[in-house]
Amino acid sequence: MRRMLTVGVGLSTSLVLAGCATNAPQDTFQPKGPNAQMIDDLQKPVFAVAGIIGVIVTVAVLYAIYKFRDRGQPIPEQTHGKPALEITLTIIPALILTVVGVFTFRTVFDLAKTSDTEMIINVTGQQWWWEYDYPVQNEYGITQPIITSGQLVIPVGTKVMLRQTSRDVIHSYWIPALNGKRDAVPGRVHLNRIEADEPGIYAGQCTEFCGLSHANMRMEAVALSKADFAKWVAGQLKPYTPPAENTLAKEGEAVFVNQCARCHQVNGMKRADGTAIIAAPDESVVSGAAPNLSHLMSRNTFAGAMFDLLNTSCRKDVWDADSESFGAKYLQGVSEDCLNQSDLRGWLRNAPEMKPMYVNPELLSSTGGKYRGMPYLGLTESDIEKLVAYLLTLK
Amino acid sequence: MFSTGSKYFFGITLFGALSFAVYMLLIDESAIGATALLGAVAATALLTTLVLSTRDGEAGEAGVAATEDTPTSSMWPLITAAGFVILLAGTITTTAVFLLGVVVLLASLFEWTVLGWSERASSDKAYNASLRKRLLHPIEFPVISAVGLGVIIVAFSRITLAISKDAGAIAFIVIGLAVLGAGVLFSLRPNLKRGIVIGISTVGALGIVSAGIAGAGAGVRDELAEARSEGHYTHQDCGAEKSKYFDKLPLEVVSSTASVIATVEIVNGKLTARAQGIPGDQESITIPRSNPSSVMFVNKDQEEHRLVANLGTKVISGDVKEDVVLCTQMIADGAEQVLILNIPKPSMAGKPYTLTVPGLAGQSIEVIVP
Amino acid sequence: MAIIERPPSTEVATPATPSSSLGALKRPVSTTGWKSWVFTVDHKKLGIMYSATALFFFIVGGLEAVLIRLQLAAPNGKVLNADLYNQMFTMHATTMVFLFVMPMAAGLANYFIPLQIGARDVAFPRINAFGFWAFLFGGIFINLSWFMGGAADGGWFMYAPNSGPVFSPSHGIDFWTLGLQITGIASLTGAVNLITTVLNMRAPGMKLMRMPIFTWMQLVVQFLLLFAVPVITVALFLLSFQRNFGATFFDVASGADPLLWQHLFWIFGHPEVYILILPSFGVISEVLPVFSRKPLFGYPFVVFSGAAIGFVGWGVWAHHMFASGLGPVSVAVFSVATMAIAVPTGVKVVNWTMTLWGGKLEFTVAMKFAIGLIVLFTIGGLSGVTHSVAPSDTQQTDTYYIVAHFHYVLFGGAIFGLFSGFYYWWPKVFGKLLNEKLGTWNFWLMVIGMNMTFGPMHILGLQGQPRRMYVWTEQRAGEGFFNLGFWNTFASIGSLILTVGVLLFLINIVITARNGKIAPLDPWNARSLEWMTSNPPKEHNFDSIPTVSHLDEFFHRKYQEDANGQMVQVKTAEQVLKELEDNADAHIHMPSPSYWPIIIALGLPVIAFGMIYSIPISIVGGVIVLFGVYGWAIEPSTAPDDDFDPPTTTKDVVHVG
Amino acid sequence: MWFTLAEHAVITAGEHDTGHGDHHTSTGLSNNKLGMWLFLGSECLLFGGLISTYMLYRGRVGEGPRPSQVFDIPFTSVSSFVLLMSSLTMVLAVSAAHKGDDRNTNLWVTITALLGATFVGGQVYEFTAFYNEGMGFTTSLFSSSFYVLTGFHGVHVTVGIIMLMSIVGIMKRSKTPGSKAETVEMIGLYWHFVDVVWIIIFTLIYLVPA
Repeated sequence: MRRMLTVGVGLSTSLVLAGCATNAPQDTFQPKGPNAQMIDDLQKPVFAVAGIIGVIVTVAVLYAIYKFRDRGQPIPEQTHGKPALEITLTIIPALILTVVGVFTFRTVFDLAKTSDTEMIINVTGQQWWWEYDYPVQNEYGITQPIITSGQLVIPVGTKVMLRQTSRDVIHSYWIPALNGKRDAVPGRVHLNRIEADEPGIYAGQCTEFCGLSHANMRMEAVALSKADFAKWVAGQLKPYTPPAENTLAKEGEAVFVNQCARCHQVNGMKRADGTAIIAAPDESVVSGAAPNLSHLMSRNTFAGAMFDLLNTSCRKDVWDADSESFGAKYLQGVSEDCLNQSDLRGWLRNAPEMKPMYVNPELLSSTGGKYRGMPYLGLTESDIEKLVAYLLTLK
Repeated sequence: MFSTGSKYFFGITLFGALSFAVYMLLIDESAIGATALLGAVAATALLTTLVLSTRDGEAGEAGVAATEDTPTSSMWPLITAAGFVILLAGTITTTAVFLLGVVVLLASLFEWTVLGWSERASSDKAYNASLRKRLLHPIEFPVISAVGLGVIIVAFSRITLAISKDAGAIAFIVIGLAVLGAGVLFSLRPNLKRGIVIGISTVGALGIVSAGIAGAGAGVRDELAEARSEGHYTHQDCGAEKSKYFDKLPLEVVSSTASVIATVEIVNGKLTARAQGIPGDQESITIPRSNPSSVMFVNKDQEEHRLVANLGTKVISGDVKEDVVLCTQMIADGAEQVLILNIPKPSMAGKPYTLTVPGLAGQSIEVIVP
Repeated sequence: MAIIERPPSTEVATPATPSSSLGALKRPVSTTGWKSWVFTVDHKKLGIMYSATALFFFIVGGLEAVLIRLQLAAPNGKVLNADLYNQMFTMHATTMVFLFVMPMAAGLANYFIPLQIGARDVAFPRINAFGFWAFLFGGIFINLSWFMGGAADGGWFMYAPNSGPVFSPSHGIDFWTLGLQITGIASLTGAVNLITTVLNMRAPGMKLMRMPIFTWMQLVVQFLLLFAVPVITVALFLLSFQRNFGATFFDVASGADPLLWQHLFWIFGHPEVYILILPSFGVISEVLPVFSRKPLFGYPFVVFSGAAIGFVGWGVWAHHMFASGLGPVSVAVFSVATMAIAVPTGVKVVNWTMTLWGGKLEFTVAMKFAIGLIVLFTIGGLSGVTHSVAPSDTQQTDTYYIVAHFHYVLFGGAIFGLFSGFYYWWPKVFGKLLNEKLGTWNFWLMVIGMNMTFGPMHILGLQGQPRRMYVWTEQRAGEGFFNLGFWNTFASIGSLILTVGVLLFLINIVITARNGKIAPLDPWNARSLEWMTSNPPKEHNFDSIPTVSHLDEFFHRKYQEDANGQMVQVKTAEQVLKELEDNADAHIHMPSPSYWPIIIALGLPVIAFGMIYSIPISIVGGVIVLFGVYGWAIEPSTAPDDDFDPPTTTKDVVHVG
Repeated sequence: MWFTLAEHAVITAGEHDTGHGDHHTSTGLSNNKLGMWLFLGSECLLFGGLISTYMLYRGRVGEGPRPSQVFDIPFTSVSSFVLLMSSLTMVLAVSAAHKGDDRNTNLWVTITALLGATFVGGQVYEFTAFYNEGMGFTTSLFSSSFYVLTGFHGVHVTVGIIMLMSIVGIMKRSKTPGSKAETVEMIGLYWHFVDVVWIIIFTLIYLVPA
């Protein structure tokens, strides 16, 4: 029984201590924005109360065990209870819970407030990545819709409304430092407000089980200062510049058009006759979408944020940057020196091997021949070489 | 009654039938293997019947008893064989016939088996018969009545399908009252002659069956046949005019408000849009690509209107293109309708996607698909 | 219609008259061998079979759990691939919930409710047998999927649209859906049966408020089942129709709302949680008073709080959906309703503690498990309170914190309660005492293992590790003392210790069966009616039905107050039993064994199999069921006197299986 | 459908389980009757779930016909009336059974079954007509949930008819008049329940506009 006490106390302590951990990117006790802060202000006292009650009960049980163990005493009086005591011990927890309930009520409605939103981003989940599109908002320089994936980029100190939906199954959007989870349900638009206090990268993960590669559906929110955010927007709106003639990248573009452009859109890419190349992922993929790769190298991740585009040292440089220098470092994007060659090449070589996906040709009958995820393309090493060179031009 | 030989062949038949079923249902539905197996089953079944009827070709002690039994037992092998024939026919024609064969087969095998048991039960034939009755009546009775009721159900539905809607309701009343009336009559006159009771019941049953056959012969009434062939309610008509069927009785209220991505309204002759989560009126709405999104149309104008979504063109074949147009029904003031849009191509691909209202010239809401 | 032969023990050696033999349709009469089990309608045999089957599935589910923990012991685990892992956690939950805890509780209910209320059997013995076979075949059917293209992979909650044919093309979910329909039939028939038994078949004098608390909690559970099962039945039908017949109930492109599934599932799923835990509450409410030597503190409060938990349990289903986008009003209301359920639960914990208070505590293994439940369940209950707070829940839901919470509640609660019951009732059922020393090891290893496995999950969850992930990555693991790596490994080691703990129980069973101590008539100095009969009980439970005048009737027959108000023993258990035997009832007719329950139950998986592969097979199954039903309908439950050979004329108890 | 059939069959076939009807019970209600009541309580939730599904989806017609376009309220009113009448004849059957009048019991049970069959015939007609008008099972959410709800009810009626016919068969076999009174009464309970459910369904589906 004493061991039980140790375990019990140990547990409560560790629960409290969990709030003090550092370096855990998805720690639920380290709010970095007002919404998460509101939750934290509510949950900390609740945890404390729960911990105290837990200790009281445990101690009472242990005391009873010690005090009333069989020491040869006569059979105790056959009492059937004391109603007054019962009622008191019913009312006390009811009162505690009433107090908790009142604060819960308030916080629920505070968190649901949407009227003072300053910026809107549409978030669409699918197996197994997130798409972000920024509708036209001239006040932020977004004069055309921007579409990106892998990393959500937001300005700091701005109340951002995520309008979440899904293309296939239910996903859940969760960046613990910014707010609690909110499911992305197909056919519905769910509103989720986030706001970041400081520039930096905030990690999160899909938390509604969404099929085979659920574990690999991650997300990152990048908060930039307002000035840096304007630069980022400008970068995203830059028109497409085809690679120079007679370069490896130019050959890579041809490979891309042949192999990738069927699903992956690169805005502004044109055929020789001047018509725009429009991807048709709806013809090959169940969810009807594949990540838009315009300005791919301005992002730090790919494949649903499962892999980094930056190699380890460059990644560390960006993630560990202080809030002053972070923006500049992030906006550098991915240079050839910093590129995580091995993962990107591995991905191009055989994507399903690196991330479990339903792309087995024998299992496509139930989906009308459509894939769920990126299939094996059978690219040659030289094609891969060319593609990597081309992708590096998508700044 | 099962002699050694017949047991053997019966076993083979059962085994064959089983493997046929397993083969066809689980392994392969291809015709060749199944037909081969079925042929084998039919052959052994025939042999079984043969051996059974000749009692293994023996004429010993058993033979004496067997001759007495034959009249009662001969019925079931026949029906079993008939079951096989139906089953065989079913594999060639339709599943329904196949199923009928299965049912006949199972039923006859079951009756046959019970008969076999009851006949060996004792040497007293009357007792055996009563035993069989006791065992089978509670099963046979509901089965026979269920089949009878099934006939009534089907016959009745054929009649009502053939005659007009109003006549159908009247027919319903007539039949209901007739049944009730017969019940009251029989109940109040317990001493009614048996012949009269049987007569009334037979007339009723024959009446409904023959009317049912007549109804089935006449086919479904003209309106239904027409509705079937023309697809009245699925044929959209997106002009400014009301269409005969598509605009019949449009829905007044929409229950799926929770999942609406944007609401389009006509107020004072002006078309405006509101998107969920975005404050204020919009002139354009953003819809995710390849994602079914519901747009609600609310008519607050005194005239009837419909919302039309113009979603570019799609290639039919080669150079032949067709405009993609979706629309709601024509709805009156205060009514709502939902349009589910699933747009696979981004709007930059060609001419812009718009939502318009026929009759409201020069106004449209742009649909942006990033 | 059927002729029953006397058991061989009767010395009247009359040959069966062939004239009245009915071949294979004769009633089964074996009193020994497998036939005496397969065709039995005896609630005690069925109870044992329920429990044994459940124990088997416990081992299956446990192995699945160990595989899951091995996979997660290190980052990027390679033990299972993603597909297999998803199947594993789906089936682990399904097995533990539907095939272990529920049937184990049903087994205990079957065995002990009639004994506790002083009845000779349940109200519908053949339905009881049918229920068991339906459960067994349903359980086997679900697990068949492992060998037929992969098990269900949508999680036990099977959220739409991920459970649709497009997103889960294998037949796993079809097996799951139909298998659960079959076990659902078992639960439903069981509920009707047990409620009728409790309400209708109590011994004279046993008012509702004199019923043992275990029976009370089971009554609440059976009512929950009665009303919860049809809701999941509807949901499963909708899913089946979508997967097998092209309906679009959860297909968003047709305008469907995926939240419909969530509502239907949790309207069933939340009461289900109480279905799992209340039986164990009942068990320890029996065990604690016995080993404290005083009555349960506040018996009416415990009864009513159990009923209140059952009742309020219906109003809180949406607390599983705080992140689903219900809207702030629903979220706030369900949040507060959920907190309300903590109050009656707290009442129970208080009453158990107060039962210990002032007692004369004897720490048998059963008692240890019961006390373990109080402490561990309290931890789980309190972590439950932390996420009844909806905003806080949006940070915790779908993380390991939730996994920790419900394992404390279900392992520390439900399973500890069941183990307490095993040790407490083993001598009653088998006449032998489980080894207490081995049991103590069993207990401590389970306590340590369970805390090592699930304790760290609190940390993992609060550090942001989501559930249902086949791998975790070091990139998100953090550093230092609270990094996910250390605690994941720690938890995996804990799971192995836990496995050893459970293994010791199995070893204990074997050792006890081989050379266990023969149990005395009343080994624990118990208080309720089930102990007022032999160990194991006779076929007909009681020689004469006792008249009840107290709560804890058995105790009050043994002990009475002396002149000083002290409780003193006035009779031994043997004397009490002797009194009953002396007044044995003259003519006891027990229900006779039957073929039909197992035949009908056999038809069900055939139907289900056909729904997946080919409808004609279903029709064959349907014919089997119909055949069984008619056979059942025309066969009297209890063989009439003239069905015996020779006809019973004596006043003997008739043993027929 | 087979599952429900099996459930019904098993629960209603439980009638023999006490063997002797005069057994003492704590509530005074016979086990069979109590069991039937409990089962019907559970059925309420089954239909509750199906009705909720229908109410959620009744407006979601996609490109198929709308409820008001296909429903033929006069016809369905008449068929509902026929089903109601069958409740009346069922009452007569039960009262005859209590009097030990096997002849009239058989008669009224048969009449009840015939009326039930007429109702099911009407439903078959209705389904066929709807199908012809372009409303198949998979056409829209409305059509699927309509067919599932009314189909489940139809199956319940059909199971009821089979039970009614079976009891006629069983009574023919039994030697003591009136010995099956309790069974008839239980089938009656079931039959009335199915009728009441239909009244609810009829009101919600047909009469309350979507």
